[in-house]
Amino acid sequence: MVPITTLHYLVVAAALFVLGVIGVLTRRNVVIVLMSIELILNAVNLNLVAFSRMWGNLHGQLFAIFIVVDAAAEAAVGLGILIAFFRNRETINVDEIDLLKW
Amino acid sequence: MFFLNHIWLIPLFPAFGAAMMFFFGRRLQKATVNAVCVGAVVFAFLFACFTVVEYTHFAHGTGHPFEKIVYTWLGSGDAHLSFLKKDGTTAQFNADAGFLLDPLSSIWLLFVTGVGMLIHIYSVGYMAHEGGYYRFFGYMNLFMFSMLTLILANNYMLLFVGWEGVGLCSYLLIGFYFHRKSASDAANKAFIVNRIGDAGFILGALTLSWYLGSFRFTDINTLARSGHFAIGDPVLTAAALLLFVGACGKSAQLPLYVWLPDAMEGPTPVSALIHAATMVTAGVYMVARSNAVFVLAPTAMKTVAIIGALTAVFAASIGLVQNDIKRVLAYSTVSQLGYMFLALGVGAFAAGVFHVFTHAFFKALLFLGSGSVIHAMSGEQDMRNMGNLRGRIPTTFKTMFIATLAIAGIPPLAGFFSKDEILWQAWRSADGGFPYLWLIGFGTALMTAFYMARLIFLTFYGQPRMSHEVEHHIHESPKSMTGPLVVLAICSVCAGWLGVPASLGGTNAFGKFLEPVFAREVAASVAPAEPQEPAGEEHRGLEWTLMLLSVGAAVVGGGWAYGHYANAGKDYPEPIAVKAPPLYTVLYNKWFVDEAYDYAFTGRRKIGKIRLGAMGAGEASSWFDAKIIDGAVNDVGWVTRAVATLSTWWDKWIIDGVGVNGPAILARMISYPARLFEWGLVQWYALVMVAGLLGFGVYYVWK
Amino acid sequence: MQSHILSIILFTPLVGALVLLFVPKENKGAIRWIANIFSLGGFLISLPLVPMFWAQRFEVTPTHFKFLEGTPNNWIPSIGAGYNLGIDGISFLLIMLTTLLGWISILSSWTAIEIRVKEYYVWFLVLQTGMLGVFMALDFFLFFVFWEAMLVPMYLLIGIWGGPRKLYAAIKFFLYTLLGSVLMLLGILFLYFHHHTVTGVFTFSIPELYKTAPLIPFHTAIWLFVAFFIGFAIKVPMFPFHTWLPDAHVEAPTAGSVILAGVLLKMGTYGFVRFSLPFFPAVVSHPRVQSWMIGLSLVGIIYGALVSLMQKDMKKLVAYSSVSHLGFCTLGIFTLNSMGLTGSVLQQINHGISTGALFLIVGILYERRHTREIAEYGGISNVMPLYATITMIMFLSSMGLPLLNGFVGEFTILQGAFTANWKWAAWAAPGVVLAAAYLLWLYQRVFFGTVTNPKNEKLHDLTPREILTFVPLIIMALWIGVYPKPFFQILEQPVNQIVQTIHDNSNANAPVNAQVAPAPAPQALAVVGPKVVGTNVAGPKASN
Amino acid sequence: MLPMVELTIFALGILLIDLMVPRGWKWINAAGAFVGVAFAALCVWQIQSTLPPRGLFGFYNSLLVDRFAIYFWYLFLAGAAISILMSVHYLDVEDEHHGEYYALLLLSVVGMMCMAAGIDIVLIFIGLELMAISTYVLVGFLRRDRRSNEAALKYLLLGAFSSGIFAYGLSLFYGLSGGTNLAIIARAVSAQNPHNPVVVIALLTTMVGLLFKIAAVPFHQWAPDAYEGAPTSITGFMSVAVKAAAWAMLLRILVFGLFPLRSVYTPVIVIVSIATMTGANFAALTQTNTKRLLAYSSIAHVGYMLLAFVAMGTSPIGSPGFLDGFKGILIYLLVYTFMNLGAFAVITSLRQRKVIGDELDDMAGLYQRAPVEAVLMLLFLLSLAGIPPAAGFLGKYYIFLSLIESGHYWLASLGVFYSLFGLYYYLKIANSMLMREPMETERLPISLGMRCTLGVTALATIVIGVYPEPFIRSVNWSLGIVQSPHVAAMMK
Amino acid sequence: MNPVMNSALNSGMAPVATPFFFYMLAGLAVIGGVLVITRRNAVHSALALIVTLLAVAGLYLMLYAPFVAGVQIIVYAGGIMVLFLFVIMLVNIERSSKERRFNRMWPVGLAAACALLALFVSAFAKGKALFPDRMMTLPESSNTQQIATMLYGEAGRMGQYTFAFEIASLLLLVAILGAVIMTKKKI
Repeated sequence: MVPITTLHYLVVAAALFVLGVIGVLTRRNVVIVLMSIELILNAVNLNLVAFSRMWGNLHGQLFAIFIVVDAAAEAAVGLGILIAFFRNRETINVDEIDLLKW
Repeated sequence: MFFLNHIWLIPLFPAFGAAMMFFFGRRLQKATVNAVCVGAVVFAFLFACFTVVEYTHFAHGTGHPFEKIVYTWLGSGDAHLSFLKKDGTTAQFNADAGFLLDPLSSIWLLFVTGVGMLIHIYSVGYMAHEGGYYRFFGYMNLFMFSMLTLILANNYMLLFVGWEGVGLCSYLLIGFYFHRKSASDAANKAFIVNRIGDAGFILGALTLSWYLGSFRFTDINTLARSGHFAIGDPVLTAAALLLFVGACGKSAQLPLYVWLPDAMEGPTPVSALIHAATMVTAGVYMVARSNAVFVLAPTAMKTVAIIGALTAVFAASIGLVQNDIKRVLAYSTVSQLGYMFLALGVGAFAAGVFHVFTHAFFKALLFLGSGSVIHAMSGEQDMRNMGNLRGRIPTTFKTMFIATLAIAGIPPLAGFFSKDEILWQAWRSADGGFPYLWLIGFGTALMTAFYMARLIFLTFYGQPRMSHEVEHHIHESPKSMTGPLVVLAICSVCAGWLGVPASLGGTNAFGKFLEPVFAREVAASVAPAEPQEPAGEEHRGLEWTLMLLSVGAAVVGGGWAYGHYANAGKDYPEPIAVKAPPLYTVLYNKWFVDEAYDYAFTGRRKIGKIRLGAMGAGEASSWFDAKIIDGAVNDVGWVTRAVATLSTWWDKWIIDGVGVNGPAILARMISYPARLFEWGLVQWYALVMVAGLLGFGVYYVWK
Repeated sequence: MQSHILSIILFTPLVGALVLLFVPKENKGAIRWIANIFSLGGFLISLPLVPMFWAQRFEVTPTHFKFLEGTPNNWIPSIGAGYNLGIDGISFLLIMLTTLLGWISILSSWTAIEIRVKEYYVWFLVLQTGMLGVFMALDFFLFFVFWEAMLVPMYLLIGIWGGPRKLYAAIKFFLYTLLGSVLMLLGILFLYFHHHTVTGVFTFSIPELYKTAPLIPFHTAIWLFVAFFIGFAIKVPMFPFHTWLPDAHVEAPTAGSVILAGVLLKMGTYGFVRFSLPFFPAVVSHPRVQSWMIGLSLVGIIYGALVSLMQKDMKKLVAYSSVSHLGFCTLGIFTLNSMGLTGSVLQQINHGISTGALFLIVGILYERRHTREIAEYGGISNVMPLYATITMIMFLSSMGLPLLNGFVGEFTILQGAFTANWKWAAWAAPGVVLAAAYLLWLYQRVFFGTVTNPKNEKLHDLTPREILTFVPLIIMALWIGVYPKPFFQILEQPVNQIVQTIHDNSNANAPVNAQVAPAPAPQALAVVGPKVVGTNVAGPKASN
Repeated sequence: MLPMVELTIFALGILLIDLMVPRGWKWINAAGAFVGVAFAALCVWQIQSTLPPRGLFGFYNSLLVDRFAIYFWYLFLAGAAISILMSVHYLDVEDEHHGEYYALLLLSVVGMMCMAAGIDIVLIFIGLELMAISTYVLVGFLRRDRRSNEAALKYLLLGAFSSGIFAYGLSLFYGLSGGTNLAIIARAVSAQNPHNPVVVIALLTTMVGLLFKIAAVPFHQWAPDAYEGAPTSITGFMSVAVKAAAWAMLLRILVFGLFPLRSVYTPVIVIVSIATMTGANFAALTQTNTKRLLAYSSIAHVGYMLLAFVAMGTSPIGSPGFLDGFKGILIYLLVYTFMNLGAFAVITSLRQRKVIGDELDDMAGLYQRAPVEAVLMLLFLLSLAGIPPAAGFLGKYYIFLSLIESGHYWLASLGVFYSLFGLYYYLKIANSMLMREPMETERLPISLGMRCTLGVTALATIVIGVYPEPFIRSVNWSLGIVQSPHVAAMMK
Repeated sequence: MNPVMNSALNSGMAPVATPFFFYMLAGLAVIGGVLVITRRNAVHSALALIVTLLAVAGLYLMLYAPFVAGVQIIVYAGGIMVLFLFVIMLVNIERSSKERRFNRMWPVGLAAACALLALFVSAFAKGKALFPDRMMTLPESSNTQQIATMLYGEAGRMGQYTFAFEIASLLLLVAILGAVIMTKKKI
């Protein structure tokens, strides 16, 4: 069996990343879109930790921790905004967010 | 030398009068207006007389010109502003306010101021009851100023000042009765046609300066006579032809004569002064002045002669059938001017000038006389409504009769000498078909006699054809009007005696006086072929024959007219109309030239829906401007409007846009898609981002 | 020698505008008085310049500019821009024209402007400063600032106080002219950078750039020329770029039209004379370039005249006549000889005087009747004789009657054109005829005949104020017509200087079509520059 | 002491004090925030006066307070201060006057400062997120307004998405260099073939984040929506300070960190800038909502600045093209801060009256109702269009100059062409204000804060335009870092 | 420090079933991800996301990042996902579960994303020389301590990420503020 190298992790991360992108691009439910963004951030983290292993230093892990913090903050604010939006519009479908255009 | 040194005052006298009228005229009494304006011209006349006398002393008979430069008019006055001549050297750009007196200008000076003075005096009576009295005299004085500038100028540019100035005054005076549409039309026509000539003149003068390096007559003459230039030099020929275009405009030659008959819309003294005696001879003056150039250009000379002869016969033919008394005289003037150019063209400059001189008197007399008639007839100008006036206005009748004899060429009146001199010279200078020109001149003489006699008979003989009311008012004109008539009549009789040709035992003093101006050129072009004086003996017989022929023609013409018109009652028949109705129609309608011009050049009339000429071009250009240049994108809008009907959505955006301007529409057409790109869906935004990333990535990674 | 007269002239109107800001809006009388005092003051202050300039009209200075003020790079040293003023004969005349027309325009607006009076005068005075600055600036940056700053007030004048289609006209005016000026900006920046590559110095000083700009290789210089050309041609406006002009004129208030025609259009021709010729001597003297320029000018002459012949709106007619007249100006410029250039500058002044007056004339009728349709009038001579007289004089001046100003310029241009190539003069000549045609026809339709429209019966003749607006114009028209020598003398030095530059840089052994003044020897530059084949300067042989 | 600390203290202070401040006295919050900004500025000034030429490093080189950073700090503080002034009355009008608003504003400035001063990608990223999240909340601050909600949601979704991509790119750079410091990354990258696919992917994903934040086409689409929906004062703040911060980050990363890759990213920037100018200008042409119009206009301005960036990327370091391009961007941001905030201030001041909305038609005849605002708006619009002597010209000047110096004549012509478009739509606003007849004629009052805002912005716009020398000097001063050996080494 | 583990690594002996665990965890993560974006019910998606998060945490462990793995499980799976679930409960779940899952342009989005994946993978494939096969040894037992050192510094010195850490605290403050402002009806 091929030894597991950094590249393997990169591919997994890329897959997660793309799954996140697909979610962002196609799902109608805002909550799931936000979850997809979490997927993207996880891909980033996976990258970082893999590289951290590759380089033998901890910068990547540190960065990953910061990204987790960011993910938490984004999720909190995003869900808060979503709730405010939901109160006004009674919907959480992305394609119904179309007041502002042109 | 006082007068010569202050020669520039001559034009300034009338200029002063004009300025006075311009600033204060409205508040002045008529008497004051008379005093200022007539006084100015009288002063000018007296001053001119003294000047000419002084000049004769100055020149000692050598004809050496006197030149007085007052200041540099165009140009910076030093050698720095210069232009490149044709030969690559540079010449100073300079046109002075300078004055030149030589025999040629002396003659013009005298008769212009003289006739002008008489006509001013005449106008006092004629215009007494008209509105705009001061305006009239202001214009007249302005005219005198321009005319005097024209003839006293020492260079082409200052001459052009007078040249345009007389054109302007002519315009103003023709349009004096501006509330009449016909008058303002005629005024415009006069100015614009003159302008065409002026353009030619300017180009001619520029050619000369480009070639010879100066605008001054003396410089140009000296250079032209220096022998550096071959006869038939193409540039000089071009220059001469261009100058002649200018002369055609000013002196009403084919094809630019059309303005002169219409110019009769002006008050009669104006017709007399401007459109008979002085302004229209400016072209003759200018060509005579440029004789040094013209003799080096035989082609141009030939053109001048042919145009002159054609004009003479053409205008005379129209004059045969006209009914408006002034119009007959107008065509007569055109015809006589043709004679003058014929003379110039065959190299007989002196003869041409002589005819100008005599013509000034009798034609002015005729116009003034007709003015007197019109005055008597309460403004009626149609000869069909006149008749049997000879007893009612005797002075007018007598003087006009004399003038008619003079113009018809009955010896020993003025016209006989000058006209026969021209005809003789035309015959004699047998340079390639000039006898034909004589023939034309001869025919013209016949016609002249006929239409002039017709005029006299219709007006003064026959039965009265006017209404009773008019008849009741007929009266002889006041002294201020008849006085000048008498003076002019005397001149018309006597003026010719100044130039009695050698063949009749005269000395041709007139010709001699002018000799210094022309002699050498005549020697250069015509004389070598035919020595002048020795030839006299051989040709005397022939000359006599020709004289007799032309006198005979005059008599025949007059007699023919007598036969038809002497007893004309109401509904008298027109002989030509009876014998050749189509010809009559053509002549009566002036060969349809005006109509042709309207169709072809001015565009005032349309052919069907198409408009040609200047206005046609103007319309086309405006259309082009509005539609093509400005509306290139408006058209895009137009197309989209057609598409717009297809869908209401499209409609909403585009109709909105069509109303607005051109470029905006195109911009809008791109703008809406650009905005539609932003259609509010957040995932679409994300997709575009991903697409952007993909695009660049694909380019770099997979290229 | 540092004298501050130029700055004083330049900022007097601006001070007036600032003073006006503190006058309450409702007090229209005071506003009008103050504005008029400042505009008249601006004119009077500029008068001492006349004797001062006259005294040194032949004086040779190192830069060929006089009354220098400020030094290069003293304003924004970091980019090499300076508050640097100076004039030569050409700008001197245009400055005098500007101050005069500025005063007249403001005077003429006394009763014409009823709404938003304060703003109107403020903008007008600002405009005045902008225009003066353009003519005075010896620094490209400063020049450009004034050049653009001038657009804004004009845009507002058209847009606020204009006619029914004012919005359209204002935007069109602004966009069109801005298109030109931004392209010019690129050209300026290139020159600036080029100067740096040659000398290692960043400066916008125009006299400095004069030294290096001719060194630009031909194939580059031609593009620069095009950039400048578009800028100036729009401003002039030359033939295909002219369509903004009729709209702007028709919609602008009278005074706006006067200043637009009188001064703003001169910016373009001034730009050609001041920049295009000395910067790109090799390009302009290239036969093909030259014949294109001349061709456009000639088309403009004839075309403008033909179009104005058919106009039904008086103002539009006058506007198109400007196209024709300015065709003469550009024709003179691109003859590239001293006659043509002199004539062109003179004609610019003349056009300012006579066309300015024509717009005033149209404005006076408009103010009384609120229409400019020619068909609405007729027989005005009967009711307004004085007005008719003045109109006639200005029409004659405009159509180039000798002893009035128009002739002197037109004739000098024709002479220049003729000596360069006779065909050019021949093509230009019909313009003279057509000018008579459209003006006289207009005159006939408006003034002659009887009063047919009852609305015209009660029109009152000119008021003393209106007469006052015409007096200086008529005096100037007569002066230039009768005694133009001083003008020729003033123009002699700068014009010969430009011709000399072109001569020196046009790589021509062929004769240059003007003899050049012996006195002002230009900087002998080591001309590496234009390797152009056959840059024969517009001899008679230059193809048309 | 670092200005971030000051700002944080004041932000927290406001949060506390807000609890005690009764309704109607909320302006005290604003005053507090303003004082905080002032203190921070004082602090920056102190740092500046003792700053060594090569800057101050801190926290293991993760923070670099150099002249570049200081320049931007001032810019952020100015933007924030003006926005605070603008907000006081506006929030009362919208009935959403809370202390949190000012706290968030100050905290977002903290984030911006980290973006400008960080040379560690972690710090930059966290700063970016701090700024971004504060801004999301501020955009949605009008919680009862559907447009505000929607704008916030869209901005958040796209912002989070883009920062995900951005982080992905940063992670790859970490992978390439083994460090998070830009100096290390620069060293590692310069050893690589710049066209290596992984490097390219890393670069492109990073650039997506950067270009998203500066709102360049095709990553711009959040901007019009967010700008339109956000409270007007925040729109101004976003279009100015947030954008400046994004630019600071972009310059930090692309110039100080990834300059070895310029052969790769410059073509991208060329395309992006053309697309940006085209898309934004065309879209703005027919826009009738003034806020949205100004949003497009600010996108278009990004396009112009990117042109200067192209000039930088294609000329050698230290050459006139490089320096003038750099100066162009910096000075553009400076003048843009004032003129754009001024324009938004005018719109804000109208909203305050509850009589005028932000549609173009609402502006009709504004001159009759509020002459000062109308004339100042004209000034700002002309400045935006780049007409001298207004300040905007200076920015355009440097951009076109740098393009010419680096030989991009066609790009320069294109920029010139599009600046005409800009003029057209700016004039639409001006026309409607100055030349149309108003629906109502009632005069509009103006609040004190707004007066100050308008006064400051207008004065700055004019002064920078008429006498730009000191400002150019300050930019030159801040560019002094380019000569510093450390930076030169980074940009090799 | 765990000497056994350490020595095992030092001796170059890789954990026994590394590939197996890797593929299993990776597969779990990917399958979880797919489920996240395909489930109609948001709750199911959230659960799938938790699976993914846990799988990724496993991968972290394999990469000698126990602290990050811990954070992943505690903060992410434990904290953030709970937040998500709460919100899902809060907003109208019944309605959204009956509607279309994907928007109208999902094929385009899918295609773009797949292209992106292809792009990434091919880029990595082409540029894999940049990523050496070496896997540096990381001291697992001191991991947390080292991270702490980098975050907080030691012996009076600031750590490299101290400043970022402080800023991150502000970030969380802002997040709290934002969430409060947005969700609280009256502040």
